[in-house]
Amino acid sequence: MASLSTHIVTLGAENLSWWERFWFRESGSTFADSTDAVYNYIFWVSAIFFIPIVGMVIGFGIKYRRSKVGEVAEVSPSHNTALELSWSVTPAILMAIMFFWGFKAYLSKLVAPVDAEPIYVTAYQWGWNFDYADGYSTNEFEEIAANPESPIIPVQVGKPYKMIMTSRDVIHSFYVPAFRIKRDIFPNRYTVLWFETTDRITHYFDEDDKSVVAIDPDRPGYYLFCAEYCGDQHSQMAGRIATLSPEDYNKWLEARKDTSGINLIELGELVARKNGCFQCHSVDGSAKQGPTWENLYGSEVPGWSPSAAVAEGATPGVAERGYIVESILYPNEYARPGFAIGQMSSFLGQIEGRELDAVVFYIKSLSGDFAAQAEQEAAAELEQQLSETEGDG
Amino acid sequence: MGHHDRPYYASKETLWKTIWSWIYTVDHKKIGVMYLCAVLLMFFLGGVFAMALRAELWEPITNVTKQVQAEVQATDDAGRLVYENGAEVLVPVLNDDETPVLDADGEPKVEPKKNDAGQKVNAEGEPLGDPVMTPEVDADGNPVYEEVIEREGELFKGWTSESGTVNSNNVYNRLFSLHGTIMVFLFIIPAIPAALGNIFLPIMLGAKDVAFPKLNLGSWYIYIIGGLFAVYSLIAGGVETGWTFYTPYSTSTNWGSVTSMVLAAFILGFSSIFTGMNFIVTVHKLRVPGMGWFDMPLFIWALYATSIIQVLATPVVGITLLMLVFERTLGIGIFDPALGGDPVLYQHFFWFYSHPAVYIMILPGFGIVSELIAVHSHKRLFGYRAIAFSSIGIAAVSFLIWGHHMFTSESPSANVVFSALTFLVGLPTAIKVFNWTSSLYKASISWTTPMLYAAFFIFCFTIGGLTGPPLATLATDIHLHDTYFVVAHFHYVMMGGTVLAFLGGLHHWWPKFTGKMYNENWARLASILVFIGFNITFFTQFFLGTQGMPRRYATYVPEFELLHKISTFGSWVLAIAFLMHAVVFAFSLAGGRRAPRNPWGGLTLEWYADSPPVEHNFSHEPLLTHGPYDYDLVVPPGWDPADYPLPDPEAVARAHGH
Amino acid sequence: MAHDHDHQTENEGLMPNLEHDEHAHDDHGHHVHVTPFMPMLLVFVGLLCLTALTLWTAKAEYFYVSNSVNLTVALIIASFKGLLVAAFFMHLIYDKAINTVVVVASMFAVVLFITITMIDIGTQDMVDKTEKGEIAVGGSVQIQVDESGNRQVTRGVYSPFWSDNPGLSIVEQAKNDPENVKKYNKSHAHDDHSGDDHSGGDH
Amino acid sequence: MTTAPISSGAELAAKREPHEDYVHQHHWRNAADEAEAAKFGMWLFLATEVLLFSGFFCAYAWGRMTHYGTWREASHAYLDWKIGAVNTVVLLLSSFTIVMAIRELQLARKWRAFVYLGITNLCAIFFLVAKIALEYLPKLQDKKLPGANFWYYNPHGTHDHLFMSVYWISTATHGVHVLIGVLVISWAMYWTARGRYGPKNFMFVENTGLYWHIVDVIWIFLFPMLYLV
Repeated sequence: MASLSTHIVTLGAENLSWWERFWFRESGSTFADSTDAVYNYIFWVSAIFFIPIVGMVIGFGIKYRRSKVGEVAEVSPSHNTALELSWSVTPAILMAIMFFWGFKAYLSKLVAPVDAEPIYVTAYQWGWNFDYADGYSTNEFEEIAANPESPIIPVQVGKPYKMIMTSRDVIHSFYVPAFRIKRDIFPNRYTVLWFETTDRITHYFDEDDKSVVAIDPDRPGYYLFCAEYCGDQHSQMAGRIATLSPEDYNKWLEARKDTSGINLIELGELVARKNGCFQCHSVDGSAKQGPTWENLYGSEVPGWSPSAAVAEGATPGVAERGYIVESILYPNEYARPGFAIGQMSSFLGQIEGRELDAVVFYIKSLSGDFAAQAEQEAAAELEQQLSETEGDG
Repeated sequence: MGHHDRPYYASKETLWKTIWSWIYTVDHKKIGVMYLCAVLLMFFLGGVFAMALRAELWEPITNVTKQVQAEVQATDDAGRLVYENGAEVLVPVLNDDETPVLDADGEPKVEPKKNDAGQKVNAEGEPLGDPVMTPEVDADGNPVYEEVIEREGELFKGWTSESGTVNSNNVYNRLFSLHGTIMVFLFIIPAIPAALGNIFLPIMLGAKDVAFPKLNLGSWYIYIIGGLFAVYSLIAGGVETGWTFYTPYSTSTNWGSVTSMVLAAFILGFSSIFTGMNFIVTVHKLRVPGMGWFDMPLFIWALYATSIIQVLATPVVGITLLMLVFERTLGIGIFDPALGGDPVLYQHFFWFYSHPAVYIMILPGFGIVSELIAVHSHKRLFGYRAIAFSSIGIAAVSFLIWGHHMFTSESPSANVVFSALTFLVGLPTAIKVFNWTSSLYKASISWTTPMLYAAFFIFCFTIGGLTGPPLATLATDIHLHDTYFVVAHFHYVMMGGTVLAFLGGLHHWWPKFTGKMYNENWARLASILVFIGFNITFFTQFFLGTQGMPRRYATYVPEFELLHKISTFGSWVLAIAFLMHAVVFAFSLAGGRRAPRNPWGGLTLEWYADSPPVEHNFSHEPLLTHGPYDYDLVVPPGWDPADYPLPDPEAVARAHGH
Repeated sequence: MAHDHDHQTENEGLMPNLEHDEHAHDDHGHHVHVTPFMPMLLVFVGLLCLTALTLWTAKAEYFYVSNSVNLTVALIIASFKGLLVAAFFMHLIYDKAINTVVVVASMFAVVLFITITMIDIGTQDMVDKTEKGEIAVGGSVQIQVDESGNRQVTRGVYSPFWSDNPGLSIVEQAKNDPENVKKYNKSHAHDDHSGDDHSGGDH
Repeated sequence: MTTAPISSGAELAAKREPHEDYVHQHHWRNAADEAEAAKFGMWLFLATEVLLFSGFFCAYAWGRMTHYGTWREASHAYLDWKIGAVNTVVLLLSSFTIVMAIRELQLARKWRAFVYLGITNLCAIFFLVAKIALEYLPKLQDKKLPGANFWYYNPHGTHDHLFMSVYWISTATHGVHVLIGVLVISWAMYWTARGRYGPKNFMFVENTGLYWHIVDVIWIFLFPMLYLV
């Protein structure tokens, strides 16, 4: 019964009695407690109404049970204006309180503080992309709810964050149960949501591994779910929000910021993972929704001809740089035999510059015939880059 | 004719003539019975899907991306495995010395057979995969875009993946979508009005038939056509959009048969509209002479309020679904952000109907419970007018509050308006519950199956109603929206409310329209099991929801496993209880005791008709001499006045303030 | 009964006496209100005049105030026309009040549906306002076809509510936005018609 | 057959027509109830028609609100208000004539009613022919189609494909209603000629008229919205 104990752990979290956490999981954000307070008010009001109603049904049911066939009921009033008014007005007043209290708590969820740090969220089928204000992205991953590519979103503890969210394909919804927040994410539109975590630090930055690690493996951060049904792998669109101390957070930022020193092939793998490419593409030849990347580079792509956007230097019918770039930026221009158009959404404006090169190099390195060449070129690029940096310095 | 002495369903001289008499009937009772059969069939189908999806949720799938191989269908000549779709042939991997390579379990390792070019091939050596999809080009050689690639028409497409393997996500998504679509459009909306309402509304009004009998038959055929569309899309791959068909997912998904299912819902809407029109005109024009508005039974009031919603709200969902079909076939783009459209607009369109539709589902249930409590406790209902007006009030308010389904997607300003308005609907609902409860005071309660169901209804519906405020309150709904809390809430209302009321009403009127009694003890046992199973299944889901389990999830994080297991266990109890009900009814039909005219001692007009009624309901037009709930003034028809001592008339007059 | 009316076959050009002449009686004595001729003709003429008024207010240049004002005027005239048709042609003023109740209820539902939906659509950006110049990448596609039939796919949509110049058309805003000029020019490199041609023209 | 009304009682007795023997259906207490109920039911149906079209009006309002820069331009560029105006007048005329047809039935002059119904039907057919020949076919040729299929060069608009969507679906749905109207009026003409309808039984024609008026009213709104402003 591991699940039972896990459940009880969740119920009894955060210095509160089990009863106070009976309904909700631990509160991870500053406005979780005000939400819970409204809920508890509604709960007790409901209980005060529910118990007499059920009690009356049971009590009358026993007391006025018909003992003999045909027996008629005693005479009682058929209406009572005072009674009827009182049970109309009382709930009305109680519900007015519910509305105003809930509205007040909602307002605090609505308007982000001015100093909130923006994180740009792009949701897609079926994953998340988190771009921090300085232009670099999270690329921490762990397996949650059957998805090995679930992202970890490191945030600084006790600092307000504003999520500016959009979607690449269908409607998704950003939902962190511990924060009591949720907002739908639409294609073609931005929606905004903000939160500030409580002072609990869940992760630390591991200097050696250059990654964030959970302090307590049993309670690693706060779940992020997609709450709006978005298709096949909806339930695998999970993630975790990890809170770090300011020092660790800055160290993590530093480590993430600098991709210039990374070999193109490694960077390509990072970019691919960050953008959720492995949801649909394998690198070991196995079949997924999209073509495998193993031995893709240099293979024949019957019927493909370069579109105007990538016409320069692209060879028709062979999966070289032009083909890969077009597939990333304009995926619906052409579909390989056996794969349907419309499965992939465009990464135009999402992957560009060195990152785009990096993905091409990474795919190239997965092809046996070209691997050595790719590694050679990537190493040369890195060397040149380093020498330029030294030259500047 | 013989319609003055023979039951309405009496068989004709030949079997063919009997069948013909049902196909061409304009008798509201026969149409109601045909509706009842169709609706119960759909309830069974939706229930099967519900059981399957609860079973899928028994435990989280640890790695759904690793797909499970489907069962082996056959082996080919050489003893090698061939899969169902004839697609893939597995050949043993051989060492250099031609011996099979063994895997970790000691079994020969196999791999797909490939041709020289490295493509996987089938048994005939032909390369695998779909036909090559060359993009269609126009005259200038530019690719032609198609918004939606329809893959309809292939049987059971999408339940398995391309390579013939079972995909848990796909299966689960189809299960919950089909469960929702069938239960909402094919079961719960027509269940009470079109089946029980059709049989009893004219009789309770003392009329010979509904206002437009041919339209009534037409609406049944429209229902059947819509049902056939739904069954077609079920066979042709099902839907995986949820019953709400939210865009842009529903416009972009190319699996399953979304278009035909949407058309099914569109067609079913007309059936609902015609029933509603018929009932409104019948109530206005065909009440027996002497029956004023406040002499109508409360079931009629509830059906009248329901019909208003059906007439005023259903056309909007009709046009919404039609536009969705256009969206998928023509790509009109109004709901599709890829073309500059607005998916939130779709949500407004959809919920403008679908929120009032919630009251189409529950209001008739209120009506039935009012009848059950009055008849089975031989008691004048407390606050008749309050109950009647609250039905109309709920119908009116239902048009103002659809936005609370969109608290996470619409604008915050609209949120505030809708949140405030949503609380309005709590008032008439609360008034009803208080009135029912007070009616039991000093009653003479007979704990028959219908009365048990009325009590269970009050219990479950009160829970369902009281979990409404957390969903109407902005701060809490932001957390609870689209979680299992919502699932539990609307099942407590829809199932704990409507379905329990429907079952109560079915038992209540079963002797009247079949002419047979059922076994009271077994039915009571089954109803208690329904109650227990229902609460086990759905009360756990409140906890799941507040803990943050989103709905429509094929798998989940391990913390939720225990609660899901309890919930699934409850669904088994529920299934057993429903089967028990079916058996009790079957035994009743086969060899039930002949029903008396008035087994419960009711005072409404249907208890003055024969059991079962004759073709035109009454041999002579009934004469209305008393109100529907005057149990303290009138001896119910067929009851011995010696066993039914009426109270002192002066006490009655005092109590009612005359 | 038909022969009750034999005496007035031809000369009914003037407003008839409703009480006596224009009520047919059936066997059970229930009244059938015979539709009068002259009021209906007047209503028809009135409808034609109102149609002319609509055209005049919509098309005369000196009457142009703004898009929304002119639409409102046109809709008010249309409502008045609809009212005339419903009241006279559709016999609402002669019939039982319940039919009018049905009409009013349906109108109420329509107004409710459209206004509340528009309240939401119109206030979507009041809190979720993002900085100008941010264009959602990917999700939105706009299609334009140039003269040679080539299809241009532009991504990103501007809401007029996010803009400083809500009067401009959406593409004008996109084109004038410095953030977007580079991208737009690139995608319209061979398109000579990306200018400010506002006239539209009849195909 | 002559279109002159039957004017003498003797002639009438000789040619007793079906409507004179009309008996209400068995479940009604009298014909008045039946007629009132039929009309009431028809009004309820018309309410559903209004709400059906409200979806298009709402979509129009949405487009007008969010894309109003291009909305008006697209209307002026693609639609010819003159055709719309002529069709409006034609529909108004047909509404008037069907009212007159009912009047003639109430006065038991079936051939006058027949002629009025015929004029109504001709107007309806004219409306459809004008719509298809002068509007739909040229637009089909120019690829001014709804939404994704819109393939027409327009130098300044990007959301006129949405305007065309609203135009096509609303006018096409309206056109289907006109077509249904033609069929129903033809049915009414046939049975008028056969003498089914008269002062005791004109409910079918009256309900046809109500239906036809609501089609007219919807066009009264669609015309300025789509063609004018």
